[in-house]
Amino acid sequence: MNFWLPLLVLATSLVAALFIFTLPEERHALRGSFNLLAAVVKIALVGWMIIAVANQQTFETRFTLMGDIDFVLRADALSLLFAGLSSLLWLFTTIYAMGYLEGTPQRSRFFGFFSLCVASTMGVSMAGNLFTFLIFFEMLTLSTYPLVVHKGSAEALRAGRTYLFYTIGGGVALLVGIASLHALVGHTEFVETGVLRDVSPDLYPALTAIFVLLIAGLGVKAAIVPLHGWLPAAMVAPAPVSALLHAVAVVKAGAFGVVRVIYNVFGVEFSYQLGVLVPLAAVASFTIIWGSIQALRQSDIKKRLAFSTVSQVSYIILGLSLFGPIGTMGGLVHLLHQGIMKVTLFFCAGIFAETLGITRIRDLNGVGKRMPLTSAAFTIGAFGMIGIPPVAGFISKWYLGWGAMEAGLHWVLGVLLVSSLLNAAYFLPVIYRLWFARPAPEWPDEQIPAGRFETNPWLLLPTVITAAFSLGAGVFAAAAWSPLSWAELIAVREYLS
Amino acid sequence: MNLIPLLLVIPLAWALLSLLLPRLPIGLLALAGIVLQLGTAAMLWNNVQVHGASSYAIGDWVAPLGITLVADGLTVTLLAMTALIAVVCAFYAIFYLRAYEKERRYFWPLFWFLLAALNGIWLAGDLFNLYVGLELLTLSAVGMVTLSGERHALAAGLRYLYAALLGSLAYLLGVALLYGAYGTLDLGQLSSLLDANLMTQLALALMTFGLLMKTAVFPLHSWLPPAHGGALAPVSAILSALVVKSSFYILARLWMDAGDALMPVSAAQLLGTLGALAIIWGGWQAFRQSEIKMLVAYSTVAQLGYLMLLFPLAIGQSQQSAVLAWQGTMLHLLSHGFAKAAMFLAVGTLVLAVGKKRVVDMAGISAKMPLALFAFGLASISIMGLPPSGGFNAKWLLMQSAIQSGQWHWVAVLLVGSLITASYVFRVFSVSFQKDADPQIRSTHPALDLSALLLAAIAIALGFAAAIPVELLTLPEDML
Amino acid sequence: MQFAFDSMLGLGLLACAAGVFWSRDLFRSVVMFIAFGLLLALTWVRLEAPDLALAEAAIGAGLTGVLLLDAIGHLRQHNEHSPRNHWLLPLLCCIALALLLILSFNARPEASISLPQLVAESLPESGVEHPITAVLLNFRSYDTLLEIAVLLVAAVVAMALNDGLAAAARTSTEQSNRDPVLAGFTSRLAPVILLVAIYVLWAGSYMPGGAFQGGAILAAGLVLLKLADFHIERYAESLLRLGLAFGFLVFLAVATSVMIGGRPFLTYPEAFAGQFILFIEAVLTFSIGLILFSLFNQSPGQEVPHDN
Amino acid sequence: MTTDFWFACIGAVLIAMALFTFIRHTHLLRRILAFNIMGSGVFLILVGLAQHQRQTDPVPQALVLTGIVVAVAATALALIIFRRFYQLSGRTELDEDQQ
Repeated sequence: MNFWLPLLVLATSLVAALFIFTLPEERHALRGSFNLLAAVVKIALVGWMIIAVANQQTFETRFTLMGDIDFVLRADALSLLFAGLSSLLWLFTTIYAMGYLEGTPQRSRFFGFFSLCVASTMGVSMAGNLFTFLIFFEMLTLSTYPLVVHKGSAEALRAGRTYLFYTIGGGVALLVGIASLHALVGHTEFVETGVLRDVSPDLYPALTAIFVLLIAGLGVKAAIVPLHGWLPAAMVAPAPVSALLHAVAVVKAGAFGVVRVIYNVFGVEFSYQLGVLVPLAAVASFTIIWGSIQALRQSDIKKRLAFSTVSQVSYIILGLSLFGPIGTMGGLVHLLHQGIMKVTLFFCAGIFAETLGITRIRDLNGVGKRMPLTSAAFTIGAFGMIGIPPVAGFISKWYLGWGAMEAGLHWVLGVLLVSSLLNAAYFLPVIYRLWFARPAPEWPDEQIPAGRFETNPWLLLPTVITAAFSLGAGVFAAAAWSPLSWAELIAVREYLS
Repeated sequence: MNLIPLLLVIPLAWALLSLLLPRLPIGLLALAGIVLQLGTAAMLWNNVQVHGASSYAIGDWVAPLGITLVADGLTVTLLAMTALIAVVCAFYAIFYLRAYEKERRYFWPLFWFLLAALNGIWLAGDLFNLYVGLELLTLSAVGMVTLSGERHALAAGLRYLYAALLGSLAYLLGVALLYGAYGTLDLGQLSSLLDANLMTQLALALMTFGLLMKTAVFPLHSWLPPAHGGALAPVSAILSALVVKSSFYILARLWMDAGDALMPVSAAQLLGTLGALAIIWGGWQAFRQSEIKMLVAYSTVAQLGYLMLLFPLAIGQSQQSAVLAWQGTMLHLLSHGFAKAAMFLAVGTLVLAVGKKRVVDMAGISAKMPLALFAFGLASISIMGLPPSGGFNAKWLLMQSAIQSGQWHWVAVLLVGSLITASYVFRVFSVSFQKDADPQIRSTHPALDLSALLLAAIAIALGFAAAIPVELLTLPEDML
Repeated sequence: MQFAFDSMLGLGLLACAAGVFWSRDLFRSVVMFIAFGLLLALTWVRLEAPDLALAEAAIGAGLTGVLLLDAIGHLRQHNEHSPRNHWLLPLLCCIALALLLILSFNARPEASISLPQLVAESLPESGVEHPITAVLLNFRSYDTLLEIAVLLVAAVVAMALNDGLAAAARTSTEQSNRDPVLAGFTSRLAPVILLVAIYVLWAGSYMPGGAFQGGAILAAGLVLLKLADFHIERYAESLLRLGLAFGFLVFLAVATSVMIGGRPFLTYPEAFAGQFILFIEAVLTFSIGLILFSLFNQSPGQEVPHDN
Repeated sequence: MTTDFWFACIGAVLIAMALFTFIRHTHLLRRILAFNIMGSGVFLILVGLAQHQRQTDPVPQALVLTGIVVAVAATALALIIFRRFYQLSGRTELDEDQQ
């Protein structure tokens, strides 16, 4: 069974995608139920694997692709962290998307590519070597393009073109990096503490060049500053796409790739020895500050959240480049926390747009009275982003700061402080408008009247659940199955063995 | 009963059947014939895999007097590819030609003669036999291009015929010189006899020029786009996927079997530069085309450039990078065959449905023709060389070979090529996603989309199952 | 004396070729081309290749000349405007090519394999005495099979293009205003032509001749009949089409039927090799004659081209 | 300077002349003429070179016979397509070739 399980997880959404593609447009009920079934089955399988991996079992699918190159899917602690996050949030986003896309055309196409995206995210998380990782990384690009241009408007097509320009360029850089690494080392397997420990020093310049190429390729999707241009442009996509893909799947795939490269290819000790971690931390810090400043200047809610994502993802990369188990734990746990919180914020932004037709921040006055639950969820998410306890964001920032102290990089603490202040600077005014500003007499283009619920229940339910999750992840951080303990498990395996 | 001659007899027999008995249901007749041929090719493929290469003396006269047919790993893989693509194109043509009554009558005989010529070329081991095979291939291909009888098809056919005839004569002149020098026409014997003197070098240079002309490599490519762009969909699929590759196959056999020690490294680099120019020029032209079939035709010109990278990566380099280059080129030949055939079939269906030829007329068809567009998408993934596809594996092998032989400029060419390909492929996609345009389309038979999808799926499957063909594509013995 | 004749012949060839390329009027070019063909036939005799002389005269100069003259007949104006202006570069390339070729002729390694001896040794088993027919129809019979296929494809494409024409346009409107002199002359000559063709075919097994030369002569006879307004092809349209493919059909049938007996492809049973070859040659002559005639007959032309 | 070598050289010159015309002239009929003469040149080299200082060799002669038949098939096809093209367009050159 150990051979088939990773393949099965992948197959659930691949089969779902192919089945949904062939469904005629009007079969809404069948499509919806099939989607939910696939999501639930996936969560069950991933849960089963999490339990098994916790007590030292391993799952691996391996077959030779060509000569010395194998196609490997392996479920280890690190891959299940990302796989768990994606499969959990895919369920909520599917519910949200069904509500959001009520009555719009082309839904079979949308949900087909939606499942294809999650299949590639699963592939990215469970890839056992850089070659398989590249296969699913590029599949992610191809399956997200139709979602970005789903609306078909001229602006969406332009955003799609920029998205492609960045991601295919990144893909090319990644391909060159992996090809030269393969030529140098002979294989690109992910090994617990890295492959390159005992490499002769005269290869260091080549390895540094390869490291830069890999990080540049992954950095496009991880929205590191010079390469982040596509993320704000892609906000033109429908809300569920921005929520799951541009806040979680695509962006995290880039960050997850950086984790794999640093920990399982180069090995964190060797990267430190190679001297690439500190410049990476510098780039990440610059992105954090720059992203937050840009977020301040945005007047559109989704654009502000997009720039906030740009800076938040660099927290993960910052955590990874802090040489020490605590810093790594901070980075990994932030990967999870930021995912849950950002999804909540994007869900709320989607509800504001769908229900009251609000897309600009200054129209948010007094929305708290009209939609208390959504505003509460938004507030929890915002507090998490700023790092105010007890929301999950505080935990990850705490560990990041602690890790920085351990690694002796005191200026990183300064960066964390300044960025938290900036986060407060662009989130608190929104919260103030929500609760304390005087509401406009009536909502000009209100689409969904305030019935028993403040908005369409399909939209509200997932938002509230994810808000509860981000609160729970913060409060019960020390519990056995919390994201923090899982990150601890990974960090221990990475450093000790 | 040996299988090798069967692969020649079946197509020739079916050509006669479809010529003399037009009242028979030609389509079903053709399908039966091709399935038989696919079976033979499969059986031959597996017994070569088991027993290794085998040769067959026609008329029981051993070389150099008689003609021998050689079936090694590469030949058999190409035979299987030809049979597979021919099956799908025939299945597609049965439904596609319902809209073209006039062309139906003479499509099938020419189709079978073309297939016979292709099989003859893959199997041939004799230089003059290759010449007659190339002539049969050219004439039947020109016949199929001019089937519609309109003015642009005739002009394209004439341009194709003149270029091909000039190429054949240059090739024949090379054969004449080689025969004058060594007294034998058999490729196997020649590969042991050839030594570097002016006559041999000139002969090989002339043959290379002739074959480059017939493979439409960059400076000599102007005949390909009107011929492949203007022809009927199944015809342009077969032309781009198979016919253009046969002359490259001869070139590769010539240099890798016989003249590997003879080609100076500078000549190899020149061929590589021609390939690189083809990639860039073809891609740029494809990007600027307004008609969708011309776009795909220029994409063929670009993709043929990748094949030419075999020479700089294999000649004068280490043994390991030569093996990688050989496997990468042949895998690219295979996956481009499937992907380009799928692309032409998908585009043919779209043009048939929309009734107009330009890319902008395809606005909003993703709503109306999702399957055809999906097939086009899968095929373009392989053409672009993105994983998971056969094209990607081929690009990977070529890149490994370039890195190991330290020639980083070819790595840059590979990357620029895939970027340019992405630019003109996504031009089609962004047009097809426009929401406000809703084109009026004629209903087309689902079999058309299915055949395009099948071929595209094979190109993607090559991404996972590349190990099977790649082992068989071992380098010709004397190179090892 | 021989050298003088050869050099005269060679220079004559070059003069005719120059005439073909540089005369302004197309009609004069075609006539020079036919003269070139005849001189070339003489050259093949000088190179001890009588078969080729026959073939060149009948097919190269004869039939190609007829096709070209027929094509010229339908062009409205014969001379054409000046050729492309950049001529220096191509001139240099062509001269370089010629020099390179001639230079390479004497840089020739010693031939290690002598095919003529091999042909001479295995001539007895081939079933015919004439080496060229043995090579054509036994040792390299696969080449000849493909060559007949090439001819057939050309005929098929001609038919395809012609069927495209509206049926009305093809049938020539004028009634049979037969030119009495030509008709009389042709009706007496036709049987002789047929006899010569059959003789050339028959002689092929032991002296220069054979299927191709016989077929070409047959085709010449049929063309002559067509020009003299004996429209034989209208009577048996389908029979004519069967005739085109009949030669190839028989050749392929024989080639495959031997395989049933366990022999490799295209291997004639030793005892009857000669009879097999003669049978195949006879059918091929008939078929090649018809194909070459249909290539002449099918060429479109009656319709006056419209000026656009 | 045997007969075979002499005619092989003549063949080479013929090829050069024919190639030069093929490049310079765009009239389709003239190009067919050039193609035929180039073919004859190649055949002259094939037989002349093979029999230069050697006995008469039936194999190249058989090859040339096949070559002549193939050449006539190709020329006939070219002529038929040209005449059909001329009927439809009334022009004797391909479109891009015109000045």
